[in-house]
Amino acid sequence: MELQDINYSKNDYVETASGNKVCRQTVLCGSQNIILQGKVIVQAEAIIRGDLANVRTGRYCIISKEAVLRPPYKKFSKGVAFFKLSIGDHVFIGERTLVNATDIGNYVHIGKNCVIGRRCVLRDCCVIEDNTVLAPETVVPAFTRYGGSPGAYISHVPECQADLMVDYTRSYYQHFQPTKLI
Amino acid sequence: MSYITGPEIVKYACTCGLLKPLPELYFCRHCSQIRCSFCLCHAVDSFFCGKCSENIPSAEARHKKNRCANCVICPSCQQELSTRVASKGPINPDDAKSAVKKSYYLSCHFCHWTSRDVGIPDQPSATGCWPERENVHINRLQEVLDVYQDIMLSQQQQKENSKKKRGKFVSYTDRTGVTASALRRRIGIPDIPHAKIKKPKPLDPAIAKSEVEELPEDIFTEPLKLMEITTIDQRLMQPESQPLTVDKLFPIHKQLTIKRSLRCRTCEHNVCKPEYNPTSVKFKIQLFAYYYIPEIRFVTVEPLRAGQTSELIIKFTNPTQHQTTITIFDLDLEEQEKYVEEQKLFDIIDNFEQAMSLEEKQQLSLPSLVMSSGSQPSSMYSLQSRQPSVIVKPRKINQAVNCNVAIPESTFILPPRDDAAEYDDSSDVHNIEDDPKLVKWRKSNKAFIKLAVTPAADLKIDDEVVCGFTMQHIYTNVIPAIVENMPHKYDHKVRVFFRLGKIVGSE
Amino acid sequence: MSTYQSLSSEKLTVVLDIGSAFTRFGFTTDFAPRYIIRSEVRCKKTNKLRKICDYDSADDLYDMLVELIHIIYFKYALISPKDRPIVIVESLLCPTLFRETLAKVLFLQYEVSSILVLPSHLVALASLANDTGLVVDVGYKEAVVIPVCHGLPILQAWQALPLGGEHIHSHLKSLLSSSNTGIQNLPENFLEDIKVRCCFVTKSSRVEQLEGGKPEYAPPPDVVYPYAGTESILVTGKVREKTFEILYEEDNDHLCLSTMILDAILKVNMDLRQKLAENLVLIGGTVMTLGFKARLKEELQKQLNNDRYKVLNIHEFKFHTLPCKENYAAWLGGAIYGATEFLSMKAISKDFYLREKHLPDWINLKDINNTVSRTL
Amino acid sequence: MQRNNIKVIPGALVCEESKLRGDITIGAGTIIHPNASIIAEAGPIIIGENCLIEEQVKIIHRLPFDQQNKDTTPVLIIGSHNVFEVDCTVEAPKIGNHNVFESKCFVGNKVTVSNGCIIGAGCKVTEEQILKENICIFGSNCQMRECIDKPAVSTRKQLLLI
Repeated sequence: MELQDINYSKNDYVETASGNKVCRQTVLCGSQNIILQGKVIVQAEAIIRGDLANVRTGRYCIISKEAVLRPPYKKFSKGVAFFKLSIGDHVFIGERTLVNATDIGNYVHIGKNCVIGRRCVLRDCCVIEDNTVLAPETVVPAFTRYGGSPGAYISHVPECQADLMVDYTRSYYQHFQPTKLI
Repeated sequence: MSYITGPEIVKYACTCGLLKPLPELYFCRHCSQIRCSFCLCHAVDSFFCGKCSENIPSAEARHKKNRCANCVICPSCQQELSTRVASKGPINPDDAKSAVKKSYYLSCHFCHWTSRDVGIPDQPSATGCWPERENVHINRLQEVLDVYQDIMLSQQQQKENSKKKRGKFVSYTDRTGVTASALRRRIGIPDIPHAKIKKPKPLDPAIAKSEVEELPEDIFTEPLKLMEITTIDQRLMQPESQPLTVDKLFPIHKQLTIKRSLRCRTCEHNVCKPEYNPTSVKFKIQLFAYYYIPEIRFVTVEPLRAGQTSELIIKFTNPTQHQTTITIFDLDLEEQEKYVEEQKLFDIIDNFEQAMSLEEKQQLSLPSLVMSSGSQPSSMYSLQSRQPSVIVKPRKINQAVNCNVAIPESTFILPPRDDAAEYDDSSDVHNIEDDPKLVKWRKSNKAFIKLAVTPAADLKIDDEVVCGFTMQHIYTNVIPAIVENMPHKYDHKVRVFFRLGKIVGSE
Repeated sequence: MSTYQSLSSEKLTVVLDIGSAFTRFGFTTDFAPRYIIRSEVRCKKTNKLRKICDYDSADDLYDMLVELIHIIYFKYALISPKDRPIVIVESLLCPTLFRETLAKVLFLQYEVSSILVLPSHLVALASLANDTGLVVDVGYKEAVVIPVCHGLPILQAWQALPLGGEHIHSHLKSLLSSSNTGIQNLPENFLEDIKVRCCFVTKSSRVEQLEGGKPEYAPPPDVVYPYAGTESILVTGKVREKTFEILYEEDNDHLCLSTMILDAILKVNMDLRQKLAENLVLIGGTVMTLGFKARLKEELQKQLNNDRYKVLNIHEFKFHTLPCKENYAAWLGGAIYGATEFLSMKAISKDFYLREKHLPDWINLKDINNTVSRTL
Repeated sequence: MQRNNIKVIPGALVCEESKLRGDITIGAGTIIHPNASIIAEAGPIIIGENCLIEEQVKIIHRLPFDQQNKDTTPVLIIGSHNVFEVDCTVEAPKIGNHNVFESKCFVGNKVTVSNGCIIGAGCKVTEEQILKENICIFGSNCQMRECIDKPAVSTRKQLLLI
């Protein structure tokens, strides 16, 4: 299905020189540690915790409403350490999804209301269905679709997933336009 | 993104008659036909562990029973287990020399099961040789298997011998005075025929007992601790032991996954071959329909009313590097049925003969198992080169259409895909003269097309409306171009179906 | 693929036992299946799991089997099925439609080189190294009794009743609905889990107490079974005890599990009766229930006093203890047979199938004539 | 309209962006992350020491319908060393020590949580019950098991890092 235009109020969003569109109603802690590579959309009420560790996204990422990007921690006998969270290019993160992963590859689609557990690794071209709960430290291989609680393999993902995601995130960005004032 | 999440509105008909969304289809360049996972031949390409992403050679994979040597999963919830450090520091604090000893145990982050729960001692190394349970009956079963193998072998040889005796009345050994075994010894072949027929050693059959396992008395009085009893899924994860209580659950090695390659059954060419590296998402061969067939996307449709015409807007995208012309035809399911009927004439028999003739060309001999007295060693068939494939019979398209599409009279052109255009915001002018009744708007290799659809008059509210048409596009085959320096152009037809939604009301 | 690899993989022959509820899969020379998975596939249209045995038509079954075999080969077995033999363990009472469709799927869709079809009741004896026994298979859809004498199944003595997991589940559902509400929508998986974890086969003496409403009857403790965190199901002690009683409640024809076994014995030659009674082999998932064997023995002894079975002149029943779990006993037999030269001797090759276009079957006269002429 | 009466014991860390309503006492060493909301509707909430309350957490003190209109105002006492992970909703009337409420779990107002329990990610527990010690709930069907391995006690130092 062809995407329809998604309009936003111009006052609510900040557009950076590299084309990132970030909503003002977001919580970006430690913004010096957050790198958005360009053409990234961060929607309302998303939370990115850069104060805990570095958060890096690739180009053409979409972080939907109320999503939480939180670098994962690990408990050691002497204390707690945080790991940086890196996300590849052309990644979609659905509404109200919590991402605690260490590494998300390119062309990944994460549905709504998911929990991506601590230190998960999502390889390129994988799909996480809506309402999935991935147990901490899960590795999702390339070209697999995971779903359920605990997240488990559901099916194979078509081999042209990379092209589909490139097309989707690009057209999402193109259709994400400020409301035109008449 | 309906391909990944939403309902599939647009479906293409594969050559075999199944309807699938475009990304799930393949396009064989050699046959110029659409294929799908159903009518392609799958093959295992390489093995890897999904957790540690390590490639495992096939021999090792078989040896390890298709499981990863290092990664283990939780017997309680089947999630991956992680190793945890249990203790640090010298075991004997007085002895300063004793090295810092770490020990490890397994723990599940999801259900919080640990290897300590079932009393597995902590291991000194992180990769841990976690104890595995042995099948208690293994010795007996091995004996049984050996005896069965001997019996079958001797039966087979007896059968062969009896055949030989009957077949050859005159033995040349009579004339030469040498026995066959002596002759064999002389030319250096071990003395098989006689030595191999050995009497299978007798095996004591199992003895049945009249005593049976009684129901434990305390089941009637003791309250049941539900949390200590395993679920059926937990039991079946360990088919050998099938533990009844949770304290007997043992960690399980993780099952490997594969990369698969796909091969066209008609021309035996690969249509999809992945790269070896488990984390790579690239392909050596990638003949996906998404790269060859124009993509059609549903944009909008006016509210559908039974018997009334609505405007349907769809978007065509040309994925190829060549200009193409799109013509829309009637769906004509009868033609497809006819095609299926024709194919049925070549029923399996013909199919088989066809296969046989192919085989003769390749000068192969079929390892026939039943027919050839079964004397061939079983290793023969895997050493043979590939047998020609049996082609999957096409079937009728199982999709009723209840909506008429007005077939436009004119055709339209889709310019080639231009990757640079993605970065170029200036509007491109192609100077294409379009029929304004057909083409609503176009940009680079995309065109928005208007069609008039009329749902059947007898549809009721909430009935699903399905329409379809045949799309013809010019497919430019570049393979022969290398030889003849001229790309071949074909008219390729594909049937496309749309689930437009539900009837909202009549009149 | 290098020569070494192809040599090492040559011995891998898949052994498959597709049951109504569970499919057992593994390789020959293994002594346990690699996996026991549910015989279910995800329906493409509704995205829900469907049982293989609930097929509507041959085409529907074909598609479902294609899916199931694909999962088995490419998710679990991890080998290409093409040009490899396969061993299928199936019931002698397997519907022709099912076995023909399975053969079609394997030969045409997956291009296996040959199929060895083994009757489950016969091969179940393999792990015992015994050639005579009364094989009782209590599965999901039905219970089937077939006596096997000197390696030959006595087909005229077969007995089958629709007593299996499915009926126990529906019985459990009706029992539960008396003390709980909303049970009707309970998915079968939960019923199965309640059955497996809470219920057992009780003693016949207790059944008499229960039925007669005797005061000395004290029900076993109740179980509160939590269901999806939002509700809980009360499984009363009576329900825990009574769930499996459906196996021994005689139906309108006075048939139940115990009479089936005795009827089967009754139908064989007099000389064999004693031997069969002393060689009872129980297979199938349902027989693994706690107390099943003990109760069956009690019931059989009880039925012997029945006039109908007095002629049998049997006084004792003996049960075999399998060197494996009962739910994969038939599979194990298939794995043992498949590991021998029997595979190359008796398997049906692709050529043969493409020529004859069907699998030989014992009910088909043409096949019987063929085999007779071939063996002669 | 209730007045907010928030008491933060020194040593606790409360993020400005959090939403606190009603009579709330926050113990030493407790950390409340942005966008968490704690709503003391039916009575005061007392949070113990060294608790961790992450983003989007909702701790609501609300009585079941059948227990309303009572004269006494019940107090929701949350013990020490509890972890409330991102986007969990907890309405339990009583919470002990060392519990973990994983992301997106829901604990209804009829569930009493004792000590050392783990409510798994995405689990919805509403059935009236008292969770025994060291119970772990996980998976889509809220399977339960008893944990033998107790969750490690997070020290204050560790928590500060979080």
